[in-house]
Amino acid sequence: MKTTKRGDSPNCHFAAKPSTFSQYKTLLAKDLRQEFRTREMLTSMGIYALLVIIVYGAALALTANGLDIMKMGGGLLWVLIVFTSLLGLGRSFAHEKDQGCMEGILLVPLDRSVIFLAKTTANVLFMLAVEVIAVPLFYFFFMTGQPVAPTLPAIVAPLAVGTIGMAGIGTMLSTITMNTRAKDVMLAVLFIPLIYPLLYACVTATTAAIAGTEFWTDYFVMPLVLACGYDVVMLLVCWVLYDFVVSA
Amino acid sequence: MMSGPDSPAILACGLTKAFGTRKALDRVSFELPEGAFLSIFGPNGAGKTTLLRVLSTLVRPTGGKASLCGIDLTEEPDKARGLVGMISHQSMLYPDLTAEENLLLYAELYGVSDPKARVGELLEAVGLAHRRLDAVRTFSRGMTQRVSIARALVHDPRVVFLDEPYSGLDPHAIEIFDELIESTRADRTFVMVSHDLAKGFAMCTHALVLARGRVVSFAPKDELDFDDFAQLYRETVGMGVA
Amino acid sequence: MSDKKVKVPEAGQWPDNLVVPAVLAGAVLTTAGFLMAFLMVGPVNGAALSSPELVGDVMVTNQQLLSQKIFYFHMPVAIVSFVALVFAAYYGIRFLMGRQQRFDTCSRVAMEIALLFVVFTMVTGDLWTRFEWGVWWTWEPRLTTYLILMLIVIAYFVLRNAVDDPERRAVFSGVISIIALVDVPICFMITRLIPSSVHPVVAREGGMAPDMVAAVMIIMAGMMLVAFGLYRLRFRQARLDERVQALKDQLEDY
Amino acid sequence: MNPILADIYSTVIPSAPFIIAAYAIVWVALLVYVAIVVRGLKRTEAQMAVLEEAVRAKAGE
Repeated sequence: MKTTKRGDSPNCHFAAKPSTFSQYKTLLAKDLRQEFRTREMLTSMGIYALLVIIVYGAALALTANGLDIMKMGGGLLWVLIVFTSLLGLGRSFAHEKDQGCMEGILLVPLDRSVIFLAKTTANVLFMLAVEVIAVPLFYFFFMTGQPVAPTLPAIVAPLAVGTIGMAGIGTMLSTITMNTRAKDVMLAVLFIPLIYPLLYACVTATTAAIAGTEFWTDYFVMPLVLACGYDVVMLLVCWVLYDFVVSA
Repeated sequence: MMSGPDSPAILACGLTKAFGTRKALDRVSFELPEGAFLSIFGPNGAGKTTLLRVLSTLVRPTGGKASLCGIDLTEEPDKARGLVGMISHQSMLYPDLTAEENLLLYAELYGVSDPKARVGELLEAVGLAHRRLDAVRTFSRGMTQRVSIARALVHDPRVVFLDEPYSGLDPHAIEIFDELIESTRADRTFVMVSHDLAKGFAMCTHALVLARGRVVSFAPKDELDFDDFAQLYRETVGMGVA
Repeated sequence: MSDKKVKVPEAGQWPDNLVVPAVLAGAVLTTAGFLMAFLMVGPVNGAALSSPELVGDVMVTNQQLLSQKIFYFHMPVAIVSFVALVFAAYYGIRFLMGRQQRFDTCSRVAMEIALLFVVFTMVTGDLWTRFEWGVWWTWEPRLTTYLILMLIVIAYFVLRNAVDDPERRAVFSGVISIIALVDVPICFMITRLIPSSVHPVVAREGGMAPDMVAAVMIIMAGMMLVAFGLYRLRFRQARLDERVQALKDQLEDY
Repeated sequence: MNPILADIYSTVIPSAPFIIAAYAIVWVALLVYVAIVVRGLKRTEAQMAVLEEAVRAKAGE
């Protein structure tokens, strides 16, 4: 970058424009540091997850014995994840909007999609952190009574794929909804239909892994591949369109 | 695009921002030399904030051209962004991070060469070096606004925009704020939007009056008399239906 | 400026001259198709009979299904809804490229037409489901994906209502219209391809008889024309509204 | 009547209400949409009247 008149003065602090990757790291570190300081998202999401589990307990209290939890487990687990991440995603732009920080970041010469990638990464990490606690809790409360299928650890794959896709779509949508009235409802209204295919595929794969019947891979591999495909397409679309949304 | 030390700090040529038939800015043209202090006056909805947002590359104009120090805003927005600092009534600081972390964040995003040293120097300058490890949340409004000045200056911008910087400040804080701005004038160009006619007029070297998106008057201060100017302003506000 | 030269759709341009003929032709075609479906096209076979029976001079071996007559409107209407969605996304892209409010209006009106035809599709499809499968709702992939589509279109309008700034509203709606268009085919594909032990994919009757195809095509052409007429009508009204608002704004200047 | 013939057409009568309902609802929905457009037109007319009033007021000044 050619410096102008001022550039030659000794108090110049311009360096070369930082690389996109280092800007990405800076933005991501900012989100993580902020969360580490307040623990706002993690505690609220964690407690919410626990509350959903308690509600499940009440809802299934009368049927639990006769119920085939191995078939229901995948679905119930994903309901838990969807609603918990909805809560977290809704909050993820609250800080940016509050003091006009988003504007401050938009004033910096950086590629707008870096903001999307950094925010998505942060959301993936928060959601994974909550899942690390919620999934064992779910197991502890509902599934210890049944013999465990040896294929159970395979649920990690659909969980990861689903989390990435939901974080990407959710980041895009919560950027939109932070500028709307009734943000939280708006986010849910847009989020649930748009993640539906992903949810459908992930529930199928998770259920297959939990049940671990003889031909479980038939119900595991194909949905997982489709879920990956959906992730790729939706993340690309969101990545391309993010510039419009964030500068609006 | 011509570029170089001689190009004006801000050159706006027929700037228009419209959506449908509504024009927030209508053919705004003016030229501001480097080192000037421009005050923009106008009633609510006159397009003052829109003009700042267009000049700071947050909003793309619908028509017309604008350049900062010879760099065209629509052609090289990233280059222009590096020249701009913004102090608004919102602090643009993360309340849960400390003053130092906030400034470091912006310093690293802008690619300042020695972020730590630069941030230390700025905190010293705004007199908050001893509070650098405190979260911005704990600061008073005046202190937050001082950190905000440091934030806007972290990459040594050549043009600084002030968007209603006084809102919520008490008289003492305003005094400190003014001193700080004065000390950072150097050969920087300032553009301020304010409702306070007397104050804006006292600080400026150039005055611009906007009404319904159009330039009503633009003149260097030495050609203006405050009473005449106040008269003109009242007429403008009178005809601007809010 | 080059932007000013972009040709922008406006009420009263040549397509509006076609509206009356199009609507009339649409009415004629849909009526003709309707009559054809009920009077000329043979009924579809259902369950096998215990023994064949001679009706007139044709040997009939299966139950004759009347419920299938819903299909003659169901499929064309569904296809029109997709076409409307494509237009909504196309105008959404045009808007994001040039930021002209007109394209946002076009996109919004196209989306309204899409919603109308999505509702048609849901109603006809659901009544068929109710009779043939005996349930009001089942989580069959085809139904589910269509429901999702309907929810996205509804969400589009909920979003429009929740944003105050007109330009921001237009940008967000443009983006959602594009996402909806991308999402729909994927959604259809995914739910079809995933093996489901609970709800087997309902096998459609393989292939259609030529006279069935003819009836479907005629009705589809008619529905397209009707949709076009409705689009222009709504667009004209929306434009009129915008022009009155613009005049009111201008009046304040004098 | 021949029982087999009855079997052939056994689903026709029960399905008739659903078919009629399907076509009727589509027809009604179409009319509702047209009604919505007409309502929009009426609102625009009301706005137009307001505009005329305002113009008259301005001219009278």
